[in-house]
Amino acid sequence: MTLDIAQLVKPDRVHRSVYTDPAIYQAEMERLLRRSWLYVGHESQIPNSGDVFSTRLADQPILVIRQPGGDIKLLFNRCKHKGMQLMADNTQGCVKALRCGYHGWIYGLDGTLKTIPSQAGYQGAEIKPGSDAVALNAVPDFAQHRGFLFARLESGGVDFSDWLAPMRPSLDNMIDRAPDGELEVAGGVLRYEHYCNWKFFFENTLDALHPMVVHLSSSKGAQRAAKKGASVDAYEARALSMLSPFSASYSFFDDMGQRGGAFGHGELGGKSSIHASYDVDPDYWDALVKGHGKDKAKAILSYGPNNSVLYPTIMFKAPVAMLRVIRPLGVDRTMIETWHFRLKGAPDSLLEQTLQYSTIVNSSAGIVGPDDHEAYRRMQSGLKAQAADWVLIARHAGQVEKDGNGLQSAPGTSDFVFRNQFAAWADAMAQP
Amino acid sequence: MTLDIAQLVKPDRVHRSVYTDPAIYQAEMERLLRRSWLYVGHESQIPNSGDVFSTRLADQPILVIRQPGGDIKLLFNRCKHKGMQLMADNTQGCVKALRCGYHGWIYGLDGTLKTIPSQAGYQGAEIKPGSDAVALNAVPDFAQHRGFLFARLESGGVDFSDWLAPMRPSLDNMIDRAPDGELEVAGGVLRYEHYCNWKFFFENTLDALHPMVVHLSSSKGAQRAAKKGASVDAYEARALSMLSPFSASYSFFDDMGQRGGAFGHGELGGKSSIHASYDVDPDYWDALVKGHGKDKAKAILSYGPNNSVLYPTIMFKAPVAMLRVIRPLGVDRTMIETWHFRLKGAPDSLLEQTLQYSTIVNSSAGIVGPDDHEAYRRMQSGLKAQAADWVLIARHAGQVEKDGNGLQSAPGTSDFVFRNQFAAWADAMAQP
Amino acid sequence: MTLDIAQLVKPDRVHRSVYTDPAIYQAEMERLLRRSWLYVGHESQIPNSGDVFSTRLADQPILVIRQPGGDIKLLFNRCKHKGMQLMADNTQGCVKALRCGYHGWIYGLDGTLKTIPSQAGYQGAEIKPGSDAVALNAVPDFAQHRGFLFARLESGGVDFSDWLAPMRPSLDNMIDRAPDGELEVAGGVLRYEHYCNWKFFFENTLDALHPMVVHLSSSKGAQRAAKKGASVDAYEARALSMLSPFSASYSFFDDMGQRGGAFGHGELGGKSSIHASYDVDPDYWDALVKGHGKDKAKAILSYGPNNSVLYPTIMFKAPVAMLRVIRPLGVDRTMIETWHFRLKGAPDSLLEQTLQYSTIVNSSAGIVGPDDHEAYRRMQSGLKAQAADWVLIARHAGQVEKDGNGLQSAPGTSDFVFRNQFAAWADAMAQP
Amino acid sequence: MTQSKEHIRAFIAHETWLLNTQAWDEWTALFSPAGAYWMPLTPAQDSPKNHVSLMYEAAALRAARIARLKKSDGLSVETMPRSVRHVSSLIIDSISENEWHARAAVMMAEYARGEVNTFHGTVQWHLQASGSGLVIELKRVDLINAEGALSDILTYI
Amino acid sequence: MTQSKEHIRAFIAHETWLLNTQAWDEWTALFSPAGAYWMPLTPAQDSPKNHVSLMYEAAALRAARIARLKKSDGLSVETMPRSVRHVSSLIIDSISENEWHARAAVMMAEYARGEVNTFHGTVQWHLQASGSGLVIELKRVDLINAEGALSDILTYI
Amino acid sequence: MTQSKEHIRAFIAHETWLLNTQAWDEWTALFSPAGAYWMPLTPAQDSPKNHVSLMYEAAALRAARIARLKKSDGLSVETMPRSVRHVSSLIIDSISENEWHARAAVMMAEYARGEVNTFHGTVQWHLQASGSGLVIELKRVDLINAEGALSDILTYI
Ligand code: FES
Ligand code: FES
Ligand code: FES
Ligand SMILES: [Fe+3]
Ligand SMILES: [Fe+3]
Ligand SMILES: [Fe+3]
Repeated sequence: MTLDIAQLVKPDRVHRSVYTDPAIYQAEMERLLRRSWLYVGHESQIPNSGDVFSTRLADQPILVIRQPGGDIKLLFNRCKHKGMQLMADNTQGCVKALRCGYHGWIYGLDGTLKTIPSQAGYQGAEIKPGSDAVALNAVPDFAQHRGFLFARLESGGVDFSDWLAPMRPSLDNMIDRAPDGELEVAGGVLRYEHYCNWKFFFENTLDALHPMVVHLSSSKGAQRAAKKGASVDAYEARALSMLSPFSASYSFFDDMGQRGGAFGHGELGGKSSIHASYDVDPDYWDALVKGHGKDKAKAILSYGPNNSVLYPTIMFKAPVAMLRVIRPLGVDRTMIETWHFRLKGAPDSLLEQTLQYSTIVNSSAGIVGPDDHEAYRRMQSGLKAQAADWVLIARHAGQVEKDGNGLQSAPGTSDFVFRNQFAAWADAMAQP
Repeated sequence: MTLDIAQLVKPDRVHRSVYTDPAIYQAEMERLLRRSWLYVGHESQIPNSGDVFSTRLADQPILVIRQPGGDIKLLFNRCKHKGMQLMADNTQGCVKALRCGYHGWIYGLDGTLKTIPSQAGYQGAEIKPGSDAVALNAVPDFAQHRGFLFARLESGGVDFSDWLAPMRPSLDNMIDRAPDGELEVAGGVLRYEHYCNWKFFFENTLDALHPMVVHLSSSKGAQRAAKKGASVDAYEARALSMLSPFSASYSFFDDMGQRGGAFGHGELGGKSSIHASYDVDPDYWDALVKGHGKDKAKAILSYGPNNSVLYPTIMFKAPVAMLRVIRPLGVDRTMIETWHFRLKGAPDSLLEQTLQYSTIVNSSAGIVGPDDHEAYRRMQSGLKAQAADWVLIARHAGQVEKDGNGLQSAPGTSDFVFRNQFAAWADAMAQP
Repeated sequence: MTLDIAQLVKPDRVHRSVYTDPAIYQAEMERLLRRSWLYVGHESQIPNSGDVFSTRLADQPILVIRQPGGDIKLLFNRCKHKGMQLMADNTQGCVKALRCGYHGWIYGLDGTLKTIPSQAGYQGAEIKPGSDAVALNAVPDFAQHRGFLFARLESGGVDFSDWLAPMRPSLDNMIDRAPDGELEVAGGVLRYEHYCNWKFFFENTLDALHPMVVHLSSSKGAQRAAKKGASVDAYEARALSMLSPFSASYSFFDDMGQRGGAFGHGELGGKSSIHASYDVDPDYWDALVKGHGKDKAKAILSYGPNNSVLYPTIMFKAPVAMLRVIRPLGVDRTMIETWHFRLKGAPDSLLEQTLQYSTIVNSSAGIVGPDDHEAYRRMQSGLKAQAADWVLIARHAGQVEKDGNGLQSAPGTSDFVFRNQFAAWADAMAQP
Repeated sequence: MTQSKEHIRAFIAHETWLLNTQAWDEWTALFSPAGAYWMPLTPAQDSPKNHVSLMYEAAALRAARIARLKKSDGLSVETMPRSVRHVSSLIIDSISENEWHARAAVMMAEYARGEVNTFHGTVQWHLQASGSGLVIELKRVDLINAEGALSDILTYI
Repeated sequence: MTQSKEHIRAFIAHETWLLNTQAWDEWTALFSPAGAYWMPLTPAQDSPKNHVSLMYEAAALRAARIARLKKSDGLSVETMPRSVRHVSSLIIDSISENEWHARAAVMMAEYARGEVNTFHGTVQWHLQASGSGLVIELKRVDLINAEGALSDILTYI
Repeated sequence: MTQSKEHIRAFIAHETWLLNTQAWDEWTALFSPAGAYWMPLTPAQDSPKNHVSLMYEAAALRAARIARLKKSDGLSVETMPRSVRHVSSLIIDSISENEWHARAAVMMAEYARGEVNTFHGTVQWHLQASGSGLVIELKRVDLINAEGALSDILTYI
């Protein structure tokens, strides 16, 4: 397929077809998703030898397995006999070996074929236990960072550590918030089906101009309810205090700032965020000081981007210990998973806060997520209008400053982060 | 796309692919629908300044807005910032301005950008209030006729008045039936999803050979019920009298006649129709005479086509003041809307009759519409048979007579009107 | 379309795209299904003159009609006027003539146009009763074998009797099991929608390696229930005895043997099958001896393949008198019908056994069929993995022996029958 | 004769069963001579006369529809639609000594030409005592998506 | 002991709740020793023996299916289907002093492998008094689209 | 005051009708001051605090949602969702003299932006006597596919 990418992405605008054209979506799978570092999961999902879960990377079925030695391996979820998917999607288990439920071929945890029932029927060197030809295929590139798992479906390209570098301080900030310096997955995962292109999510998540419009009614509703207050207990009061900042002023968001760097990465906030005003549990503070020392504890809590994007599949929220990952399903269909983390060494109230925020904001039954989703849906349908071809990303054009860690910074409401995403997108898509 | 249209439309037959091929459907959107005068609505839907409704023209999202001066404007329902559809489909309201619910850009009723929240973030001449570049796009061609609104998505081609001319007397007849010479939308709109190509509807509506077959059981059932009669009140008796003529004889329909003209327009009946035998409310007659004088009143009521087609989106029924419009959704999916009109100055019984007819005949829960729909569905599936490629439209070939107003006439059961539709279709489709 | 079939089918493997690529599916319809002998039905479905049923051959709507003289005719289920499908899918009736429900054209049982309502409207030689041009199109090739009906949509290619030859003994065995030497359809038809490519079914049905894995839990569950036994009556005991052999040993299946021949035909079992251990009703034995003589009766019962495939639409089970036929609906959607036969002259217990087996095994609500179906679904999704392109069919490569009737035989668990299917598939697909 | 709520509840279960088993004739006989079946297009609709409806059928139109259903006479009913209704959360209020208003949630699933379509809404009955039993003066069904783009509804909900 | 209709109603609500909470063992224990669960293929079907059915299971086959469901043992039940039934418009008739026939509308929604499938029909029970309680002799479910092209039904309706 | 099961049954039918007719204010007023509406994510979930939920709303959050629904204020509710619930097979157990636990099957159909979405599960109420009536302490809805990929749920089930 010949795509004239230069015609689709301009410095200040992108062509509507990047969101609506099935051929471009297909090219994204081949050129961008297959060749990018993607989110896999967190090692705490599979603590013990034989623990395994199934997921999708781009559109590929994948197994993630804890090896006896403690290593983690990523294998294609596809039997080498006739091709059956070994585990159903989004399931997990603890196994001694991987057994295909069709004809009973048994693979070791590392993917090596161990047993073929009635093996005598096969001659030759290829189809027999131990043969490379019938070992489960491994995902070529795999990397970890302090418990987080990443992979790439096609080998080659940027090193993982270089890829992570621009956002590493923010990811580390999320992890360091654990008094013990470690996270673990907890509290369940939300799966939310979106009827829209996946890229809307990554723009919206750094879009500081939308909350006071899209989330105004929820935020004001919470403020009104908080004012009346009579029957509000502490738990629900916290819920209201989470919703309230969604309609913070433009200057609040501008001041929060944004930063963007290589590979389309970027984030909103840092010194401040809509989470900055949450009360800090004194027990947590004590634990944090105990774990990191007072100075580092202070430094950790004084920083915390609202939303950080590890393009093109990850958004995480360091201050509230959660991560959202996109699973693209089609040009106008995307599944978004929300994962929650327990800060090891922290009191339960921290996880409770994370889960409460997610129930209110990320759930498909909340009063925040569906409004964002409706915006995406109407983007998808509005961009069918043939009268106007361009989506504008011109705000604060040219107004960037050099920032630490190879990043550039801009006011919080700038479109710089979107220009930065599309620069990386265009780079990837221009490679056949 | 290269379409050999000459191979698809012959004088006496059309190739099945015109109804079943997705590529031809796509070409219809580009070549026929975008370049034709399409039905928009009626001005009474938006009587006051700021009244607005959203609709679709071909596959494009459109807003129709009453301006402060009384004019009506058609704008694409697509924000010029990032492209969100401003109003959801098929909704209406009364607004002071058009505000995009994503980032709060505010447009005047004429589409001019009025306000950008936190505007300071934009430099340059393009993105600012009043700039043409960020005004909502207007639909290029717009026309009105006595309250009815029409538009064309692509400029150029035939003038509206020339396009309307062949069917103008019939449309005027529907309007003149109002003692005050004006109609207004009333009584709700039916939306009926059809699983078939849109063209079946326009053939069927002028197809005088199908009622005594397709609608026989409903018509006979009504006749039987009317005969028994015991518990039938006047209201239901009228329902039965509406169903009864659906199985009128071939000669009745032949005598009714049909006429066709430029642009695919055509109609069935005129001097007579299946509505001709309805009782006339004496109060209505008095009002009509008062409004138009006795001679014109007589002339108005003595004429009235059964169904008139303004190709390719409109069918209207002058004698019962209703209009049906197609909204194509795919090669085998079409939404059909039915709109009803109050004859201004007429007693309530007239609207009551219109609505009763529509409830029985046009509703998706009626005993007439679903039988037509089933015929269309079975056309759609029958035409998948590869053994026979042609749909015959040969009846009464060559038997046309010159009629007034640039039209030609033929017996009511002739296929002339279909040949006439496909002549216009082939003309349009042959233009790349 | 240019398909490099040689690149898709190798001696010991096939490329995953043969199951997943919509373009290959479309080519299958054109090159394989249209040019193959397909299953139509059984003459006992339409015993009397005017009896008719509608079905699909490949994706084509077909009518099968008993003629007054006793012959059977296959006509395209498509009116020659405008193309409406005359009868809805999968319906049946007894008619004097075929009347189109749109405009009332009436065809004789042989497809000749008999009546056009208001015929005077048509001039010329083509559109009038008796004209060939408007007779319903006949399916070009039609053949019968002892009550079973077969057809081909495109004329040319192998003779029916040559095509049937390799499997004729097995089909005859199913028929001969009737003491009167005749079958009749009885007990209803199951229609089971499968979300997978049609070819998985034909492999699975001859796949002797899967039952002891896929059906283990159902088989063992039945064995456990049978052991407890307390409240099991004779009827349910038979059900358990039907489920029990599904987990028979590899050697049991190897010994059963398999055979394959021209056109992709093949079968599993013969001298033995999973049905071999069923009790024989003494009354049936008596009737069989009475009908065929003792020697032939013995010969009939001593033979009976587990599953026989008449590629590419038929699977039948001689020992239990049932036949399954695929109706492909898309590259990943297939409808499978199961038909049951009464052995004429046999006691009711035989049909009862057939129906009981089908209720347990073939029903979409059974505890056997859904496990096979899940295997197919996971084949369909597993083969989306790009890391491995090949489906292995290498088992017992080269280990075939010459068998009677032009067939070759192999151990029951060999992949020979699959290689044989794909050889025929590749032959057909290589012809443009 | 005055009816207990239990009788009314049983009457409505019986009405539903008749529809669910396609016993059309017995079903329409439950209506009073002037009794009507109504599916308005909008929730606020107060009359079938000043606004279009999805269905409004008194005895004669019901007879016409039922004749079609019983004989599969008509293209859309040729495959003999089979349908089932789920009526729940019934509430019964007395209007007078001989008159009741009942309301519930309703869902109908209709199987025709190989497809199942479902419809959701509320249902209301205006019932009257008649001899020793009850008759339906009005049965009204409001679908939640009545104003949306619907496809065929062939039987009663 | 004779059962009031209220007892029978409660029995059926209990039966439904057991199915809805996947309490398979308690559910199958509600049947009499010879009691059967039946989903015929056609509405007029009078026996599971002379016509194919979607399901016909007495105690032993139910035990086999339930063992699979409880242990997620079997490819199709590996993801542990979760299902819920909606039973409404229940009518109870006495057959004899110790025997009842009950009938209702039924709908089942079954969640498996990420998809929800729904099934609509009528349901009938043949119940018998047994000791101080009731047992099911026969539970029969007639789906409106039983004869159509159905896909998997993994649990009981 | 002690409530009969019939009163509780009527209370729940009334609660359902309020939801089915979008009478949000009257509906939320049925809860006790601390009463909560809860849709957990997993069937075994015993608290909204240690696991994420689909929804957990006490009075204040309900007020915020209801304000949006009543004024169509919010992009997702701009087209004013209309929804209906089917509650069936209700079972009521006494916890104490003044406290009851009720459970049933539930299905909700929600119409928004031209589409109908349906949700199936079980529902449970913890009810308490309050003055002459009842109040809801907790209403819990467990969807069969709560852990699956769901799309928007805009109103209460
Ligand atoms: S496909 Fe896995 S063992 Fe055969
Ligand atoms: S898309 Fe309309 S204001 Fe941004
Ligand atoms: S399409 Fe068959 S008679 Fe017209
Ligand atoms: Fe947002
Ligand atoms: Fe018609
Ligand atoms: Fe199998």
